[in-house]
Amino acid sequence: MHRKTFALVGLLVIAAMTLSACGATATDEPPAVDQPTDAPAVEEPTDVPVVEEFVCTDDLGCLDIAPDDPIHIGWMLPITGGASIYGESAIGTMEIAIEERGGQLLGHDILLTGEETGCGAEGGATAAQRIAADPTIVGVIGTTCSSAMTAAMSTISGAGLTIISPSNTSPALTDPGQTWEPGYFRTAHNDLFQGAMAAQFAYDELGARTAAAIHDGDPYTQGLAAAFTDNFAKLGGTVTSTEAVNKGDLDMRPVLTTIAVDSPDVLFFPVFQPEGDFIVAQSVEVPGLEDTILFAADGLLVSPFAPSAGEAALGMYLSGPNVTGSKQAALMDAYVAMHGALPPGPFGEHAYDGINILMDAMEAVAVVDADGTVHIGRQALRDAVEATSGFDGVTGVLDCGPKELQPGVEYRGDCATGEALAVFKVNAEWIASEDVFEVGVHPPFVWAP
Amino acid sequence: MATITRRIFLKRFSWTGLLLWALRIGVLVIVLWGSISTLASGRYSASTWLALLIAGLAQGSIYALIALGYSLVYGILLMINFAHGEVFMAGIFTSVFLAEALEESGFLARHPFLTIGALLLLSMAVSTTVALLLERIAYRPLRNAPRLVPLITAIGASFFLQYAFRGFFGSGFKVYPEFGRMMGQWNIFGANIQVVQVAVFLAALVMMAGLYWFVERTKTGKSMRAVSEDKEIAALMGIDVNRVIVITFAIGGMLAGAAGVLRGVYQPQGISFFMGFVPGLKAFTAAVLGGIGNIPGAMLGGLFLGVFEGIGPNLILQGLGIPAANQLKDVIAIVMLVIVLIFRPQGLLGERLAEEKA
Amino acid sequence: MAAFFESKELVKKFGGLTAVNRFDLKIEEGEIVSLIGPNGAGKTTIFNLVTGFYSPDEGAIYFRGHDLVGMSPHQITGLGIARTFQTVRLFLNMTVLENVMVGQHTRGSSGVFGAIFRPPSYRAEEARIRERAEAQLGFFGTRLTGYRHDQPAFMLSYANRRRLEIARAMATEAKLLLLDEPTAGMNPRETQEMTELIGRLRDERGFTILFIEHDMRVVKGVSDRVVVIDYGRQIAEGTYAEVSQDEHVLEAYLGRKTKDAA
Amino acid sequence: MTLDHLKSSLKPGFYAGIVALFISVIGMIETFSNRDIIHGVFSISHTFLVIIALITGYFSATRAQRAGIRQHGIDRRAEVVNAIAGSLIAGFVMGLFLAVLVVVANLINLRPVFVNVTPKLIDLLTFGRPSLAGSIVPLSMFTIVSGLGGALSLFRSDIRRLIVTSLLWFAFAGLISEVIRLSLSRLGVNVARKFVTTRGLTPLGAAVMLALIFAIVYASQRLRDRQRRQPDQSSPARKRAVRFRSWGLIFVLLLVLPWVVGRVPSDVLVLVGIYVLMGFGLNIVVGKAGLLDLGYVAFFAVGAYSTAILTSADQLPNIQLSFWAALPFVIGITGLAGLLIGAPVLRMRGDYLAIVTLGFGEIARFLALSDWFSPVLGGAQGVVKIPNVVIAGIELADPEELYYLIMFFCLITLFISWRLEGSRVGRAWVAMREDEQVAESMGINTIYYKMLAFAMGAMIASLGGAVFAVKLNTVFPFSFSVNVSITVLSLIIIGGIGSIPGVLVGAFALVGLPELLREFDEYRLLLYGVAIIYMMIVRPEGLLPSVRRGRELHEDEMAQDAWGKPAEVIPVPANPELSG
Repeated sequence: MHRKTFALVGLLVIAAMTLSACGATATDEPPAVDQPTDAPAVEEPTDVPVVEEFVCTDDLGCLDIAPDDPIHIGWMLPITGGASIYGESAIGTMEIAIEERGGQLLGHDILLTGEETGCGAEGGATAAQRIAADPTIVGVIGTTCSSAMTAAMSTISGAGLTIISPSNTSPALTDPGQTWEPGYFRTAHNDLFQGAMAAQFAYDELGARTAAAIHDGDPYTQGLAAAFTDNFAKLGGTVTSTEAVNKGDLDMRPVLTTIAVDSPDVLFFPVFQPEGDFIVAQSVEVPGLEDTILFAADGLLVSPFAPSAGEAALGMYLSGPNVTGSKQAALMDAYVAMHGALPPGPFGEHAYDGINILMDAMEAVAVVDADGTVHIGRQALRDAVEATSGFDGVTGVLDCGPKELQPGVEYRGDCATGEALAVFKVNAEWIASEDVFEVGVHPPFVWAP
Repeated sequence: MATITRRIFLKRFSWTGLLLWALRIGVLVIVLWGSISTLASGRYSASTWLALLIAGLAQGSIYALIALGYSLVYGILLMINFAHGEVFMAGIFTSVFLAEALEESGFLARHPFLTIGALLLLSMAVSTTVALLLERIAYRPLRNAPRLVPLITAIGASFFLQYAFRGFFGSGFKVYPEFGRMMGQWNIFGANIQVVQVAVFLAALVMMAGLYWFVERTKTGKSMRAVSEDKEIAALMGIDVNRVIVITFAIGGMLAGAAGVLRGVYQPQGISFFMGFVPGLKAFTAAVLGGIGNIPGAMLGGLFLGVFEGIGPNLILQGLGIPAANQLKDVIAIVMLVIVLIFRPQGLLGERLAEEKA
Repeated sequence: MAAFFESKELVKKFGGLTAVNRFDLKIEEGEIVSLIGPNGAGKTTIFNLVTGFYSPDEGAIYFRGHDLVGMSPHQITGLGIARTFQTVRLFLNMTVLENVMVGQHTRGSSGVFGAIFRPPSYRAEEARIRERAEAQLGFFGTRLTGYRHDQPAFMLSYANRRRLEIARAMATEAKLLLLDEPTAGMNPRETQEMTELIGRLRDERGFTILFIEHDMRVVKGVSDRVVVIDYGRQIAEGTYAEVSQDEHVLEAYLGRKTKDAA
Repeated sequence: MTLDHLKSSLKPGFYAGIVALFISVIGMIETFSNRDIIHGVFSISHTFLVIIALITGYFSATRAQRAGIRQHGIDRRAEVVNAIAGSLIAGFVMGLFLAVLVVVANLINLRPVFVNVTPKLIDLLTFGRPSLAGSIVPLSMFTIVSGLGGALSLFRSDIRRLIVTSLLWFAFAGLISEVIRLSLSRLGVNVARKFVTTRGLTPLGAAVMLALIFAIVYASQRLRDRQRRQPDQSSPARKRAVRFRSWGLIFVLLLVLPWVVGRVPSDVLVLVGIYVLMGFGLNIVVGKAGLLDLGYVAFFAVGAYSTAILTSADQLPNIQLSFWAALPFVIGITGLAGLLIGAPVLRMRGDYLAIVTLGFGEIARFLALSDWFSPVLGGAQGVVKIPNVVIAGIELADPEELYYLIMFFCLITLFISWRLEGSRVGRAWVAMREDEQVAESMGINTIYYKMLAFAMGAMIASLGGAVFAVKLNTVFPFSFSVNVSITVLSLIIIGGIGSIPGVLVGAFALVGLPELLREFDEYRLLLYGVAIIYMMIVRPEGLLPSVRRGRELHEDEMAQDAWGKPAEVIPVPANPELSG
């Protein structure tokens, strides 16, 4: 009897495979989407508000928004755990962007909902499935962590969505030879920019000729450290060693000792708290590092860092995004007005620019029927975002077209050009205050390319 | 005599024996090869090694204090209190708020030693409370259960405590006041020795000695040893077993609380809900290394582990040409634990436990 | 010609205590030998040495031409020595039948693949194991048969647990059975039954038996030969009648004046 | 009449108060307030508190009744009074804890220390009156709710069961309203929106749901009652046919499931499937062979990484196999890893083995992360671009399709676990776990069988890892933390060690539910911890003990489980479930 049961199961499994095969072809198209036909496309919809009978010609299909339905924008961000400061800041600024448009786009309310991603691949993949499962979503803002995007990329792209990330920086994400798939854009700077800038600062400004790097096994820190050492070597400097620590390590003296043997001019360690605090605090005890300039990155560009690392941090450098200017000030004022405090973390401005690029592109490609129904072609939306050029955002002038960032490699989807990057220096004021960023006292800006 | 040689002969040619010998030789070759090629390269001077040694000893002292708690509980209940690392975390994580308050009010600047005393008191009180609650809620109902059951409960308790404290105090990193920086440093043989390193080491030594004296000399200590020999017989002799076990957990908690403050003084940064897990594992390794259940052994094991971790990557792995050797520090510690458990399960100072099946 | 079973100059020390001291023993095939001695004389230690739980510090053990020293317990069982324990040690959560089927372990060879794909050879082997296990249980009359087959072992009475343990040892198809106090904790009637059973084990099933016993009626009733040990050393050997008159034996059991004086 | 016996109500009230205070202070209440059972009416956090109060009321009522009977004998009227008074007292005590929290939070700003005592929490606890006077709200609220719980104890048992079961199912439906929403939205977004929103059920949806649940619960209770009154007397052949048919039905259901529930629940099912797979594997290691392996994630990682490396184009450019061609290698490599890890550790005592395996799990992650192996394993950047599985030209990209792959593996593993159970190998494992020494003396080579269990567990985990790799199309070292090991261990403990259905239940409860209710995520390990402690102390046999011998036992005969048992035999039965 048991054998029979299992013979049956076997058969059913085979049947299931066949079924799923049929199912696969049936679900390739995103649901609730008009099938493309041969009718001509309508290009300039906002100026031509009334079209008799809309026929979708988009390669990826169109999204139809009925008169009373909202235009739905999704986000995929971390709102719990360590990375939640990025998620909260991004959501806060996006809400401002929506409010600035009166909460409406093309005569429809804007609905902003999202999915928690955490900061890992699993969270990214799960959130992507949820976003992809929602047929009402037009465009997406996310993710924060590059590993989450890596796992989400094919699902999001396969669903015909357009996604703009406010804080992914991994070079692989926009490299078509590696992870990039159509539909992905970002307003955050590619690590290649920051690595190059940091190397240039170290070599030209600080006059360093030898450098060492430490990463902490995080994909972000490892990528940035590698970009730094590559560029530093390219400029003619010598990389004495690339070391690594683990998250959770307390005693950095052994690794610092290893590095101190060569007494490098600069030590670049784009790590996070608390490992960064330990490195800075313990570096003063290690002979051989007396003349080494400490240089960290945006992982430590958070208010608690300098007070935590203490006196040892005085005078060290940090590279990171430098978003300033009147637009930024206005955005921050709006943020305080809306949420009662400044954003808890960086990259909110990038999310603000991202959602504005997305909404502008929607407006550009949407076809509005007489009854107010809006049609947005999915491919058209991607093309419109990619065509964004000279977008005068808070984080600078953005240009989302292809760029040749490395010889022979054409990167796709990088909107930022790295102009909003700068180097900062830790001063006594920051060391003394727990809430430097909250009271609006930025660490002093030192240098920008 | 002939039979003896034959017996050894037989044993040597069993497959597992061969494997163990191969492993033994392999480890030895790797360690020697790595060390010799590092030393031959002349990258590091003697003062560098001295500095690393001192740093390792200080780090090891903290491991040792946590290990004492492990060892004590194991010695008496034969159970691994997996949540002991969280007992350590509870004390320091709570006391950091007092430290912040005292620092803000300026009390710290005026009376640094009084502050340390207050922190020590609070940290030890919290750790002890947590240890006692653990014993009462999670372990006592399982006193007579098979050995693995309380271990599983302890794992559950460990995660519960971590995330409960995260819920209480948040997931951010807190900072202790910089006592260490106030103490300054000495320069000996070209190496920078922090005064705080010596202080941590001495404090641990004193506490270990005090504990040793307590267990060996006092009446309570004697009843502890009696309970560790045989609970039933101890009970028959009129010893209140429950009380002894509670005292054991309390002492373990107090030492963990003290270790917490030492950690805060030595490494003020990065105080968070997760800070107990890794040191807990390390301390367990230290306890096993020294011979679990053995008080001087836990101390020795902790120091040994600290030094090995500090020096090992630079000494052994770098010589083998492994990049970013310090990343593999924890791997060294775990491999060392495995090797000790294979070749000398009783640890450095431990006595062979009563006829356990080979 | 090598003896059926022979131990030569066995020594086992625990720390400073010498549990077994130059112990010699020879057993011929088909014999029933009882091992007696005061508490702590080292009887169970000898069992543990023979079955490979302990390895001797000195000496040798031969069984049908094999040297057992250095072998692991399961290898020794495979060669044909099975034992029971002083405190009955059954697999309490397995059924009665399964307990005995485990005893058949060394007589089977099927592995994971057999279990998963269940080829005819596997099914034949399982059937054989089951059949033989049932046969062993049948040896004890109706006590362990019928509905009892599928009862978990912990539901058995004490005496039945003893019986089941013996059935399990029998199921290994050993040549030599080591029974550690088979009648301990039994009432007189059960003890009598067990005595007969030990005899039947040899007569009907051809086992050679070495057993530890405190109950002299059992020793007297069934053993061909009695070996008396004290302080890990053999102090007397012979038939029950001979041994019971031996002055060393009397001294060991009744008092130690000479020893204390020494 | 003295009221002494009402003191017995103080204790449940006290405990309930501590629990309520605890979940408030650690932020659970606030986290769950963003999701409603009924949209805009009743949040999940309020549900938690209300359930605590109801249970407290019920317990203290029965306690007070019993205490009253002990003191004054049986008296129906006094019983009612006792029950109500007892539950009111308990509710008052519970409410007092929260009221004190409200008062304290009003007087002092607790946030610098207790980050989760936010104004919003106070707002929630006082139902929108966060002032000092608002502290009256929880006090009176929970007194009343607890009183309702006490009143519940006065109903006839079948009516009480009907009410309680229906309400619990309704609360559960509210919890998983996300799945309901996603499934319904396949019928049309507007249909779904009528019944359920992103926050929870709409009042209409709630009414429909409640009616539905009530009807189902009522019908099933009637059915069960009827069955109990006239037991099934059909022939064995008929029974078998019925069983056969119901199994068939279950399988058909399993087959169409992803197309019914849609994309997101299918995605969750795939994840649950991966954990079911690992649960089966760890069940062999822990449940059958009795080896507490805390580093099970190591094999999961080896499986995922070897799949990634062998199939991805980026790593080892000369080797790029299809998933199916790589699978034998993956299983082989992981089995070998199992042997390599097993060889040194299997001689260790049980508790040492646990810690050392934990260490090995960490080593696996450290090595995957290290710069040393990064040329092969990708280091911090992981391995990307792992191609999807292709079966007969069909690419399994969507979760609905991937579901069949994981189900296929689960069924195979289920089959293997089930086949091994009664075999020679299975008996050897059980014997070994029951008493290692005796097993050895029965001729079982315990080292060999431990190795076998370890290697088999490893190979099964490698299947999970392989599916994980193709599910995400990428692997990062951070996916292989100790939390995975703990999750798998928790799920088999909660489901019942050694029990096959227990694995399913455990995986759904511990992996599926938190996926569907992402708010759980933050408290996942906290709740696992509580569950482990509770199960080990109160119900070591798990939620769904293995049935093989569960039947033969009465509750009171169940004692602790058998592993790691000291050499001397305890004559009480060891946990029978472990042998399943």
